[in-house]
Amino acid sequence: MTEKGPTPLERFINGILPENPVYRQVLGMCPTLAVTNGMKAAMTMAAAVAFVLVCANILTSLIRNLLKPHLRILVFTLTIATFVTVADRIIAAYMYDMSKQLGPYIPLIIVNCIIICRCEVCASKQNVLTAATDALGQSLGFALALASIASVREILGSGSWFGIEVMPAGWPDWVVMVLPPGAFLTLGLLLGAANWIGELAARRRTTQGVA
Amino acid sequence: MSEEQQNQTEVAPAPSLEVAPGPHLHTTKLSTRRMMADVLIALVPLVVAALAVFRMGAVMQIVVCTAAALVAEYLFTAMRGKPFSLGDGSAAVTGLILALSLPGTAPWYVGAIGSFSAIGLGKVVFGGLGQNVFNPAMVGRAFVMIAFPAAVGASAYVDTSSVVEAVTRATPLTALKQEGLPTSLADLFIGSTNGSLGETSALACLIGGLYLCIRRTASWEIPAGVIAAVAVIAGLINLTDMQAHWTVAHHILGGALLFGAFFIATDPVSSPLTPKGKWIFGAGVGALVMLLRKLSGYPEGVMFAVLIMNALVPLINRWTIPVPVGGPVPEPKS
Amino acid sequence: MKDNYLKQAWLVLLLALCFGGVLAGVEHSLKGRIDENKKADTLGQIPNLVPGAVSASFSNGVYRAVTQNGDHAGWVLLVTGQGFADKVELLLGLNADASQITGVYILDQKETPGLGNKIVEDEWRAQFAGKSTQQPLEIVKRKAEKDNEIEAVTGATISSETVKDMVNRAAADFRRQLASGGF
Amino acid sequence: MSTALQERPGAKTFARGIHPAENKELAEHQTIEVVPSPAEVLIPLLQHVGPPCTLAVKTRDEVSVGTKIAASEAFISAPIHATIDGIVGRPTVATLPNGRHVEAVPIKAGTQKNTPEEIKRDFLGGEWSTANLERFTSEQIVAAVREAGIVGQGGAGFPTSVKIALNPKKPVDTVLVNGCECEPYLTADHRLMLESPSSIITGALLTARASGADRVLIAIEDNKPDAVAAMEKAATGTPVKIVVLKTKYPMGGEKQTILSSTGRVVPTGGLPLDVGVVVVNVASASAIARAVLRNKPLTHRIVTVTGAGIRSPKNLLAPIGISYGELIEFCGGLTPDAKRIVAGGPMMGFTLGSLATPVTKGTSGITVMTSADLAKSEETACVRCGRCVDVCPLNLVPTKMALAARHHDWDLAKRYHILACMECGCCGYACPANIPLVQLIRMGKAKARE
Amino acid sequence: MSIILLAGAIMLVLAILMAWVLGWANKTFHVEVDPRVEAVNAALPGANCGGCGYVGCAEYAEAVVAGACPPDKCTVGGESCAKELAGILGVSLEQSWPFRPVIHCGAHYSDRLGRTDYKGEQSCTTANLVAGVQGCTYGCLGFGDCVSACDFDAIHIVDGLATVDYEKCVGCGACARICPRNIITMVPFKSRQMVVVTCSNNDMGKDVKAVCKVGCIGCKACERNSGGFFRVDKNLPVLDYDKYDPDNLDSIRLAVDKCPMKRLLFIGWPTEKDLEATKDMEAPDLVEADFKTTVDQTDWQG
Amino acid sequence: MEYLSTLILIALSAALINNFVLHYFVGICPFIGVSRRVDMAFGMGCAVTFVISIAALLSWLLTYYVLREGAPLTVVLTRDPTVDLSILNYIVYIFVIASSVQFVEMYVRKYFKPLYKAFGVFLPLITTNCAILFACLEIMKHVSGVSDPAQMWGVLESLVMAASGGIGFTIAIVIMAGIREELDHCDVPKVLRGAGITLITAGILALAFMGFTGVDRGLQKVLQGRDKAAESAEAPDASAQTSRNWETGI
Repeated sequence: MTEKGPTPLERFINGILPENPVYRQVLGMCPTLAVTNGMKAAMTMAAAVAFVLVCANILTSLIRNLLKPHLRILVFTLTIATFVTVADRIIAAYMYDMSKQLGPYIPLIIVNCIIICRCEVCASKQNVLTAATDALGQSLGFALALASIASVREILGSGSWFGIEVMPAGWPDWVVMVLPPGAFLTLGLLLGAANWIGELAARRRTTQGVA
Repeated sequence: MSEEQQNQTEVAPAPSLEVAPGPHLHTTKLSTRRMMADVLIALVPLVVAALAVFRMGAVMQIVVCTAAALVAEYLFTAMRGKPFSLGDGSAAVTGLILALSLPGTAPWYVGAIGSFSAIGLGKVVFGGLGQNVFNPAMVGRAFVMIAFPAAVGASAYVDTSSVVEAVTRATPLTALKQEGLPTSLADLFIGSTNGSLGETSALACLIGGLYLCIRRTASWEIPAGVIAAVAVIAGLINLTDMQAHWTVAHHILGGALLFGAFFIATDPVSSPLTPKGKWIFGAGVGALVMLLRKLSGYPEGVMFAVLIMNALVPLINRWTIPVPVGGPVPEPKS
Repeated sequence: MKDNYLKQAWLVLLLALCFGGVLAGVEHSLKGRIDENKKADTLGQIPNLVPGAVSASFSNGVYRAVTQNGDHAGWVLLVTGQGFADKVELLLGLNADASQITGVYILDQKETPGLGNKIVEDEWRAQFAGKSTQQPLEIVKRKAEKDNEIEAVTGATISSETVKDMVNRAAADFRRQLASGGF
Repeated sequence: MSTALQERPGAKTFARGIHPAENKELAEHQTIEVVPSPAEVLIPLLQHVGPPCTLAVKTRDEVSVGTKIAASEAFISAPIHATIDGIVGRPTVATLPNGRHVEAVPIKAGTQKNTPEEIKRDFLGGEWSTANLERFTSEQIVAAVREAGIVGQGGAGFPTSVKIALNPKKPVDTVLVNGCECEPYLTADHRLMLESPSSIITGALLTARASGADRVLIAIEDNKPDAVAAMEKAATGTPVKIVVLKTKYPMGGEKQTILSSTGRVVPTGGLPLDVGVVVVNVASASAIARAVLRNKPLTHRIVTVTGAGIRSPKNLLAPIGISYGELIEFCGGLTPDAKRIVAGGPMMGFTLGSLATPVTKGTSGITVMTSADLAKSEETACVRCGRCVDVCPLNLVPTKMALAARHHDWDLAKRYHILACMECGCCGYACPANIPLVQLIRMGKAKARE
Repeated sequence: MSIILLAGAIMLVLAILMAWVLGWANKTFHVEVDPRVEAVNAALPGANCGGCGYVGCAEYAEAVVAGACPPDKCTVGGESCAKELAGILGVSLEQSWPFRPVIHCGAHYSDRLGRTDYKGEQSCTTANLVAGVQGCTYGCLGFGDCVSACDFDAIHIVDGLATVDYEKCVGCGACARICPRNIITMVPFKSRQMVVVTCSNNDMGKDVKAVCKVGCIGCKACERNSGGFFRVDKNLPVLDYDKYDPDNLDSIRLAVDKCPMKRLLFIGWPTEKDLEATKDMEAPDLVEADFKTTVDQTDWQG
Repeated sequence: MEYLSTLILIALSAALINNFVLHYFVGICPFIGVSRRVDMAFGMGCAVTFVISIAALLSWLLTYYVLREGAPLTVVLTRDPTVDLSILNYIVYIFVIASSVQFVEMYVRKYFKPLYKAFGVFLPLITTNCAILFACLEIMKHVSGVSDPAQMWGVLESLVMAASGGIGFTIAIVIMAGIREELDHCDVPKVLRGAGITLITAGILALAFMGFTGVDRGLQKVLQGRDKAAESAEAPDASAQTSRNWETGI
């Protein structure tokens, strides 16, 4: 592979939509499903992931020349685990209720495929700047994905958004949406919708290209 | 050759001929549409019983669900760019079964959302009629039951202000589970109890169900398996626990068991293909129903039991591939 | 040979050492705050559970609630039990001689939203305050009439029963232990 | 009531299978007629299972009925004879209804030596003595049969000489003459049993002699009581026994006939030989008798031309190589609503793309289906109702095999034992969704074998 | 402070323990794997298309390393991939050409005789089992099994005849494998356009004429005019692509001109002349931003 | 007897009622990725169950003896009963998981060739399987998170929970694989093929599994109801002793 990879800016933009970690790469499903029954929790999770992703990418990029192939994954996971622990404690110290609500899903960021994937694919091969912008882009994409799912679930399931009532008074809450089945169904349908939109866009591109 | 061609033109008949693979004879007794019509016919006694017991509630629910199911089918098939498929009657069947599985007291949006999720999530996403893994009506019902526990849950059945006498009482299973009250067998048989619209009258379920089985639109193995499993398990419980308020007959006639066994579990699309598989499927449904009735937080378990067994159908099919007459195909010697 | 493996893994060892240290440092600086959070979670409810109490001391698994001037105001028990869906955790406030329930607070529950989770609502919980612990409470589906009756949450009999059972049992056990001079 | 029925109360049957409308009355009572010799016949050089024959005559050679025009050295093969008197034309090709594209040789008719009446007497009439058959050894019979080019006339076309020869490794104890004719519409075998029962009996005894079997059974479905009576009568005084089987499709399938009349199960992928049985069709039995006693090759065969799309259905004794079009013409032509011309019966027959297609040794009938017969032809969704499973005589799961084949999942098809399928068409008949199950399974079988 | 030390110490002890155990295990449980297999596998494009004749890229990698198969069989990876593999294996590469599918039939719907109304499964493989769908038993059936077999959208049915889009085709051979009539073969494209025989009918001219308006009648004009480059076998011309020299096509062009049925055609990528013809067409004015992807084929899917 | 019923409850809860995949959403990635074929799914399930048990055993040992507040080993070393190393929990667990996966992979590769061929390819994927870490975290919650030693999980409870979690994962993924094999032949809308339809199916499956809600409660009632009857017959006030914690249990 002699060709040069994308520039830092391209990587940043890539992460948001063209290579959205959730909708395009289908990574990091566990928090995507588990903490999206409300916007607040989802955004806290997104922030935690962003923190860990950026830190881990930067650190991995710094030590990329020292890595031995067979111990590479071990180093990644150690790094990530450390930053996750830090994030976990910070949340516990400053957002105690949120920490209780998110429960085991904060530590489970350790095994969030997005982070290991970015460490492996990008940070272990690129310089610090590239790694950092890549991480930011991916985090933003992840946050967007979480926000879209959480919006649907919170609005339908609780009639509110960020805890603020948005639906008319008589709205019967769709309890199923805040429960596990709702998470699966919402994400499944949104994935389909994302693919559909992608396809439409691609089709428009080709038809315009031909014309 | 030229002569032959002449031959051909000489005898070539006026009618337009076609070529096709065999067999060139087809049974005229059965078509997909006829099967759906059979189900609708078989549901008539249940509808009558529901109207007799629940009156306006039943009318509202049946109209809303069936109409919503047809609209949903139309919308979703249009979205997929598929030909118009209301004619096969499957959407009407789904809507009607869903309506009969809901309480008459449930508000209108429950039936509408249930029908949309039944057709959308239960059927269309899997590719339409014949390809759904789960029973669409039960997917719809499960969706609204979890979504609106207050409107479809056990407590929703009781409406103390209702003019219909049956509706003012708890459903037989709730009465048993929470208060340990038995219900008389005669009431369960005739259907003068509270419950989902279609499930109350064991008699109507039996009439419709037997019609389906005789027409072979439903495989008799499945209801037989369900009832056998329930009878055995309920019998064992009765043997070990003398204080059980419900006898075997109660368990079979009560709740949605017969409705489920004859109309829901027998949905051919989401049940196994071979007779052996059907027995396993039926027995599985029966066993799960008893497990959920006895242990879970819900008073009745037919819907969950059917959905869980639906999920297992591919595996059951896989494990019950029949051995051909004459034994399996020998491996080639090379 | 052993050195060889370790040599290969020097980076891992170094990182392990550093990370261990860093984490311990983080913990050191944040632990106080987190513990306070945890304590506040429970202690913050004490005044609501035991009238007049302002703080409590924890020993032997119960909180001994005291008033401003240090008088013994009552007890707060942390009770867990199996609810409809998952564990239910609640705080039960009793008066000083454990003869009366002074309050109930649901700390944690995952009951069905819109149905079972109504047990957290003040209105429903308020029914418990003032009930005597002499006779077990009962859940009824109509308006409560007798002294020991609690009206169930509509459509959530099981969740209501759960809370009632937890309260009954905890109160009875605690009374027995108090009587045997445990505290 | 025949004695056979009394001997075997509760005639046997097999599990599953179907009961399609028989429609045999269309041609059942039509006496066999001889088709006048056509102006030309086109004789395919491959009418059997095995390698094709090579031409033994040259263009413009003069041939007469029974002249051997093609043969093969291969063990599994059958020579081919001229079926009319005339002159050999230039070799060309013919596409047979089963899709085979084979070399064929035309013969232009000259003056015919035999009148139709003579031909009919030669095939069906006259004396068929069952006495003194011991004068023939097994080898003699097999050689005569081979020389006569007889192949299984049920359709598959397996050379009969190979089937009936003594097999030291697999001894045979029963000869089963198959007179079930379970295909709807077809009546050729039925007429043969009525009009020439003794030739069948003699052929059956000769087969038993050739294969070393000591029991001879003739299986007939109970929807042909007149044939049963005729055969009973002809069998009097011989060791031949008539077995009356319940009418059911596909009773005429080898495995089903054997199972129903002897209770033996032929293993999947095996032959009747594996259970000690030789099965010959009644037409083959008659041809065997003619080959051995009269030393005549297989040049004509009985073809039922029937169906709602034929103006006057008939049973015909036709020279092999005559075109389907001429036979149809002889029966008054097609009705305007004729839709499919099927070579063979409606269950397992193949449609014709061209009326010039020649009749072969395996052609048992022509069924013309009208648009009314085929009213239901739109494919709808499979609702997995399991009708195909309920009717499959081999206890297979046709819908799964067909769907696997449709999606090119050959492994899955194999797991469902697709190679055991005999393509009888019961599943396709019963399918309420009108899915071309048999076609898909045929494709799957071809691919799964690769 | 002591807790920091303690934590560090515990992590260190744990790390030493694990590193030691894993190091020991790595040595004790070591399994010899040819590193070249992995290298080859990494160099392959990973499309798992089966164009090489093996089940997947991994199996092909093993076969290549074992020497059972030349390194230039990967059509998707093309020349660069073959070079890379040759480099890994240290073998020299023979001159190879890109193999592309060619449809040996040139009849469109209107050219085919004896076509009937066909009811049944609409696919070539199944229709091929039914006699009389069309008169010709050799030619393209036009139901498009090859179209659905193609992962690259490079083959389409144009008026009843399968037609390859050489711009998109990568030469995986899926169409050639699925065609039930075997009328698609893989031909080495020694130049952008190759001469091919676009008929497969082995019958005599008279029989061909009865079923097709454009089929090869086996007249041998090509054999006579090309100086023996074409050889008519079973009523069809056969040409030897080993002898095919793209720079010396005079005799072939003569044969192409002389073919009465016009069944010898130049087929392949559009020539400059074709491109010239389309030059005046409007060029696409919308240019989409084309970010190179960073998602590669790593196994980090979970 | 009561201990046994506790174990049964833990097992049932982890395997069915609170299924790892369908209730806690852990292990979704392999659930979507490796559920195309039933045999592959079963291989993955077995591999996860195996590794999850090993990881659970190791992490229980480490948590109990080293990491929790007042862990015996730490106390011996520091002579300070309040020292709490639970900050190291996550990093230690992931360390243990990564190492044991690698160790198992090497071991199986060497000594069980066919087994390695069957599911060796999944082993590296397991490192990042949330289900394993989730099991460790559950154990942590029940070992270092509880103050009352009577409620603390022993090694057996931890193992049972982890193994039945793995079995629950296997059940879910095998069911899903069966359905997906079927869906290969279905006309699923193009945009939903792959992950989309898998998630929707999982959603319906989760709906169906919601039917098990409360089964643990019901079973507990049945099992302990019988225990209680037996106990009260023998020792009338035995319950006073066990009710040291106010676990009402119902």
